Amino acid sequence: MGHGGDLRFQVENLTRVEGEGSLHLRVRDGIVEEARLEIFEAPRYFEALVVGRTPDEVIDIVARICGICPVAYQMSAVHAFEDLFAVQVHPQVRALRRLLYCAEWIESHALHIYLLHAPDFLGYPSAVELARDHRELVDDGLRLKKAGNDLLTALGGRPIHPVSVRVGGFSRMPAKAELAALRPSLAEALRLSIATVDIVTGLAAPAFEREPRLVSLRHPTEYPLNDGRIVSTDGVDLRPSDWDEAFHEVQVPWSNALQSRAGDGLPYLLGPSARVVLAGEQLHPLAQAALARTGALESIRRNPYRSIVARAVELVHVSAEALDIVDGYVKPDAPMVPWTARPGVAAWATEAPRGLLFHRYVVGDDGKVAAATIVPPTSQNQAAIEADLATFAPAVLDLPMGEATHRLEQLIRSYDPCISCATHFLDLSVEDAG
Amino acid sequence: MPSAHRASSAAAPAGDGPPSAAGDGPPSGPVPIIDALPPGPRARLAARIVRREIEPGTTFMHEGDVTSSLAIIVRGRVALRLRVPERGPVTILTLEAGDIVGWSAIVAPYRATTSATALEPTELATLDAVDLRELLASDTEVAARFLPPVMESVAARVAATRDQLLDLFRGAGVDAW
Amino acid sequence: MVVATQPHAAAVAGSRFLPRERFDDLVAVLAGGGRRVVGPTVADGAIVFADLTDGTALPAGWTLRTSPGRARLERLPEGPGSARTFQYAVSGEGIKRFTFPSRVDALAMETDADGTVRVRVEAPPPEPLAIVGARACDLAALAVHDGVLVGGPAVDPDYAARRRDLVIVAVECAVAGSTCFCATMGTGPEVTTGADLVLAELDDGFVARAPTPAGERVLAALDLAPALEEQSMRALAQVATTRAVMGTGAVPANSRSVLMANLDHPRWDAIAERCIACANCTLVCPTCFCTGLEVTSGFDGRASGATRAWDSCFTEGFAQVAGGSFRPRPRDRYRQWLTHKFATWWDQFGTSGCIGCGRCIAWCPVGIDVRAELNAIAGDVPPPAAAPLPRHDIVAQPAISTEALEFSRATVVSVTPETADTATLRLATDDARILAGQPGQFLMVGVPAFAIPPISISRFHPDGIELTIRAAGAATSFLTKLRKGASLGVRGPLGRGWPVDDAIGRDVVIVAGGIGLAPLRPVIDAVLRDRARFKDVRIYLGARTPRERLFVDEVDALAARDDVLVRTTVDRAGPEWLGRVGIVTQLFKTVQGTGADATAFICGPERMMAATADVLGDLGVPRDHIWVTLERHMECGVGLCGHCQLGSRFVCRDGPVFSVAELGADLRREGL
Amino acid sequence: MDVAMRDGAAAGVAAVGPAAQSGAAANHVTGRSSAVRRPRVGVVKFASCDGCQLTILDVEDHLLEIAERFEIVEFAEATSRRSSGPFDVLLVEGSISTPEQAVEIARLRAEAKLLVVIGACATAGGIQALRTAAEHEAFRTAVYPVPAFVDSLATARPVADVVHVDAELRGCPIAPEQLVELLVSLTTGRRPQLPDQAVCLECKRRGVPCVVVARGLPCLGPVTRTGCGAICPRFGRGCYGCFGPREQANTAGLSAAFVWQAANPLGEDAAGQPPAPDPARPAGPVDVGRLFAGFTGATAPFRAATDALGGRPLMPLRPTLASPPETLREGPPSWGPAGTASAVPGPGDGAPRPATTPAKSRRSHGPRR
Repeated sequence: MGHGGDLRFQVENLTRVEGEGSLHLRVRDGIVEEARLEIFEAPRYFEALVVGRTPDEVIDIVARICGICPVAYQMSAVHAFEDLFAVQVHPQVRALRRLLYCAEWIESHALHIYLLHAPDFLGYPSAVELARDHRELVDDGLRLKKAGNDLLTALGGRPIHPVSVRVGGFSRMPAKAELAALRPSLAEALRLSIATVDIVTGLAAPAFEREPRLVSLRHPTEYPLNDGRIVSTDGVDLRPSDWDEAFHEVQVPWSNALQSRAGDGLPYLLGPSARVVLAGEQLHPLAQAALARTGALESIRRNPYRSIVARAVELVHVSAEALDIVDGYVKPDAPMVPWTARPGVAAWATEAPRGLLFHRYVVGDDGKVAAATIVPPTSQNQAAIEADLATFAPAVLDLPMGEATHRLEQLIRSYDPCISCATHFLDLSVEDAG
Repeated sequence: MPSAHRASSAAAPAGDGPPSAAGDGPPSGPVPIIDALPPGPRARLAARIVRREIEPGTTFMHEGDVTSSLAIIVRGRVALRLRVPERGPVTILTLEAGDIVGWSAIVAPYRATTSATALEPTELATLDAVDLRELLASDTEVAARFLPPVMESVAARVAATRDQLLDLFRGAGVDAW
Repeated sequence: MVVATQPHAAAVAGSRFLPRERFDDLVAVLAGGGRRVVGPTVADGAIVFADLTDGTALPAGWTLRTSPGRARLERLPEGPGSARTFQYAVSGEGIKRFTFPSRVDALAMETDADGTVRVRVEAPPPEPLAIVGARACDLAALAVHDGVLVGGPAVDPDYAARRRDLVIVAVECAVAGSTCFCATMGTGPEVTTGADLVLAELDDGFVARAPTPAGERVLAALDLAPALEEQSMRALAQVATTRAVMGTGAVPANSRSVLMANLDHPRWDAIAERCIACANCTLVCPTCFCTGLEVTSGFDGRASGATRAWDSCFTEGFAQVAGGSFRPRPRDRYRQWLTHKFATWWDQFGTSGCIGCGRCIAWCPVGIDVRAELNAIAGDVPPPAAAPLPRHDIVAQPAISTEALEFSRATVVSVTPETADTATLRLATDDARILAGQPGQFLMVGVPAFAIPPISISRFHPDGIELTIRAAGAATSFLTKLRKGASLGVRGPLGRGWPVDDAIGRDVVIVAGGIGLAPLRPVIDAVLRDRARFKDVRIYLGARTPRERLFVDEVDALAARDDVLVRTTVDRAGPEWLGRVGIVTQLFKTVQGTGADATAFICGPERMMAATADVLGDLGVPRDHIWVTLERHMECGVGLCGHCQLGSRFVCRDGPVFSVAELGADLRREGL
Repeated sequence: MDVAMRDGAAAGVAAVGPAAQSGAAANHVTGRSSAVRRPRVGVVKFASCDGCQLTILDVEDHLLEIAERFEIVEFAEATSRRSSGPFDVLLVEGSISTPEQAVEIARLRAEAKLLVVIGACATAGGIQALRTAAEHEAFRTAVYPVPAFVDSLATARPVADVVHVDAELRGCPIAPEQLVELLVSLTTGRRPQLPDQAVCLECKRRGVPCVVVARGLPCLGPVTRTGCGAICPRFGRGCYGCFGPREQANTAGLSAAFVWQAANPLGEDAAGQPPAPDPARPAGPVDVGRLFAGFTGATAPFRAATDALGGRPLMPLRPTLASPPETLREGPPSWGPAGTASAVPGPGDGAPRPATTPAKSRRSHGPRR
């Protein structure tokens, strides 16, 4: 290779990821000796901050772990508590929570595809520069994103840290007319989503294949959002409350985020690709059709750069399902059912846009949280990212430094990592150990 | 808080020329304050007055010196100045006919905290500090009649100082528009 | 206290009966011709006015239980009356939202391609509206608003437009809440004014009467049977019971004098510990009318809008001027509110500002009860014999007029820097009103994207005026940086100026501090133009430093005249300054002769004006010949926005120039 | 912390705006002035959730116009362009929570003409600022098996505790309307309208019935600065103070009322019906105190209210993880036997050598110089 035997890659402050991290590789004679996704997002100790709080306060607090996917945190928490307290919510509450989650997925996926990841594939530093040459493309992405944000606002008051999710239901449920008013923008979102699948399928992805272990929720009748069993490509099948029977957290010295490993100590992969592979049969017919048109299911499974296709297919799904829920919505008499806290362990997992999000709370006799464990998707994906880097890096070492760095950054971005979640990201460094 | 208006009248005749006839009044006319006193005290104080002519630009007392006399401005204008490190002298008050310069001559520790500089041809009627203190201690009628106008002058300056501290004309803060 | 009750038997004579099942027809008749109909509904745990298409959305079977800090919906007990729809006293918000919306477009401002600034006053096209379910207190409040917003010298065009085609179906209260005291204030519960149709709800329907032709037309269209005498008597008995339950004497009859005599009562401090200054009382109050302008614009700033929004004297920004708020403490703000409602309103509008609806009591999150506070401040002082309270009558509605709020265009002819932060703009205008303005009057000055500050006129010319502006905020900074040829919108002249004629044949004493010389410059101009009509003219000027003196060349020229005495002093100076140093009041003692024959005009910071007025008073200048000009926050300049109140005065309209005799102790009172 | 626009901010705004102030003045005469340099804008973050900077991307209708009017030179979440300064405007999210962050914000301050802090973490320390120094060690021990790997300050601080701040946008997250208002004020030279009033004014203007009065729910709206649009009361719950204390926030008066209401559920009206049980309603003083211990709970007026009532949640001084993690000192993982890599080209079978060097601490913003 042109650089001689030893290389040192360093990407300081990864960009277009949420949060702060960096990538460090040490390579000797073409062999990757060290691949570290360093997360130096300052720790905020959320698991300690929720102690002494009531379940509803916890729902507000854990949302602040991540400004990109606050609904995911609210959902894992509210389901954990309702599971422990045996709260039966109104079917329309259940439907509206799916709708809320759909809205967050639309916003998050559109953000990632159009503003964060597409510039990578098309060779621009950001969507701003991309917009100079492809204004319609960026406008479409912004419209999609806005459709999600408007829906979040209608359901929760604001797109980031919505306020309406409560144990037992919602603090307020919208009038039918309020949701119906969003129908046109959701129909537009569905149209744009289908077009998105075609656009991203056409993006050239670097050739890179591996056989990852995939993990997601799976539900017999729904595409996994709030409910389902935890399944994996190697046979895991658990209640969403039993995540820690198959997985566990570890700390590594180079990261402020805890990592997660499967029972055998090996990494696993979460997110759109995992869900499309493991739960694809529950995709909305329109999304299934879009996926079939791409013919990319196998490459989605094997090539991390193709996760953007899985994300686009999911965008079709959540747009279509959001429309269905809006059409079927009937405002219930009461937005909430009464409930009583009871002591015990409350645990649940839901599917955040970037993958499985597990919460576990110990609720004390006073109805307040005594201990908590929160395992975000990015911390679970960290090991997978590092494994991918170690696997893929040798293939790019021949490239000019800037290009090689770009490819590796793009690889990390394909996981849509949310680093503020994980420590609650990126600097690439490739160290020449020669 | 030290008063910004304390003045001392150390008669500082350095460079004093002969009494000047410049200005619009006679070289020695009536003396404000003193003339308003009843005949007895007026006579006993007037007997001790030494008149001085100060040329413009002359600093006739200095910040930090012992105050050697109390003066009443008969004519002209006097600037009281403070020396502010790094800013140089700052005029904090100007005094005119009828004003007292150097009331610290009768108040311990009898030391000036401002300098006094004539801005115009100025005539002062001065009373020696030690002499005046002895008179006030021994002559209760003089004390009773002379101290109130001195106090009035001092009080007016204290009040004025407060308003200056408020910096009334400064454009304070950001307004609503 | 004694309040004349209204047996209104005469009104009862023509009553009809509207069976409950025909209420939908009433809504339909009202809605005829495309009229919007609003009425009470249940939403979000409260009774809220919303659009009605029929009677089904009314709060059937609900009542509202109110006590200090609480207003809870409760189900009516089972029984013959359980289907009643108006079986509560006062809703959370009255009908104010419809006659005086919380936010309306007030101004549109833009800069044309040629740079000309245009300011347009927005007034909505009249929208036919029917309000169902107003109560006697709501109508009394409407009468109060009429007095404020269309009854004075300036007409609020938005209000006038909304009031124009309004049909009101009132309901006489069948119950009283514990927070109600309309009987004390003489405003209810009987409906005596302002309604086109008055309903009294019985278990099976409504006794209806129509005091106006519009109401008669509605009744005629419904083709109802006359009410049976028994039904009418039940309706009368019902409202009489409501009155009896409420009782009278909830607040001292002499609240007005009690409050004004106790502006420094310790109770104000006690209230301030509990009061959270949240402003809820003012915003639920149906007579509160204070508003502020919110300027909005796009990124290029060429066009902007101004939205008029409900404001409150409980906010800090409400009384904000350069240098701070005139009511910094919540104590000051509560006192302003209570004294305005029960005392100074009388001076301003000839009525009480309180109409006894009790919303401020129920909707206070911490449950402060104005009745209790008034009684506490009144203490054990026995009230005098009660005087009858004046009635709140709806005034005749004037034409919709935007005259008081219209801007004209002016062009910058030249810009003269005065000091580091102050500049004088000479403006060309052909607005005859402005050219005929008086010394001491001011203009509201608007350019797109900026708030609209009041600026005193600092000189009059045959073809224009001058404005001397200190860059104290963003808008004034922008104005001082305008260049020749720039265009701006101006509105005025506003306010009562300096009474120069008061000084004819007398000595003239002019005292200015800082920027205060600007509004006095036209006085100097006027006096010198007619110098022979005045005796001695003495001008005393104060500035912070020599560099901050205004109009230096002009002042030097004045000083050179032998018919004007000019004295300048600065607060501090370097040794190069050979002039006077000290405060402006020290200047007087060096000049003999000022006394009973003088008229004084003073402008500067309020503290300086008060001190100067004292010294001049001591010199014998009569207090009714000492004139000062006050600075207060102003948004409208014509007495509609409420910001500039000082006791019973609107500084913008009644001032800004006042005599010291007029102001009395208020010139020095803190937080007023 | 009590003013929306700090002293000197107006001047600061003017300073970034040759494009704005004088330029706009010129516009009034000459029309659009063209050759004006766009202000250089940076967006950086410290300890936070990214939600406030995401709000910039959430103003979809204005995003591209903002990108045209401002030159965004540093915004790691959105662009690969990097700059370490200088900035005309620097938007700063997040609290200062590590020693390196304290150093970095001081460097950035020197690079920024106008430093605007955005969001509850930057303006008030965020919820992470509720911890005290004593609790900090316990926190680290609780969350991380090897606390030595994690470097953080004893308390999380608002940015203004460390460097001078020119302006602030409150909120958790900030309100998009206020963000646009701030940016518009920068291009027009006017003062941003960020009123320091109670949330109550917005409730009343929007016709939202008071949740305290109508439903007996606790609400911090009366003592919290407006700006959000009264979201929580509109959604049937009490305000939880995202925007932090308003001027003269009488938290003692409000909490006294809530404590009284908790003890007197019928208020002064003994004949009324008791309210239906609601977990949102405080049962007593401790619950009332905890209301104030939210995302701006470290501000003086809110902390005082919490402390006065003993409402500070018990910060754990013992491990609080429901499932404690283990420590792993091995190097990065390979996909292993379960997921045999078939990468092109692959690393072969040789798993990378274990890494043992500890994590470097936080990098500076922008490229290294």
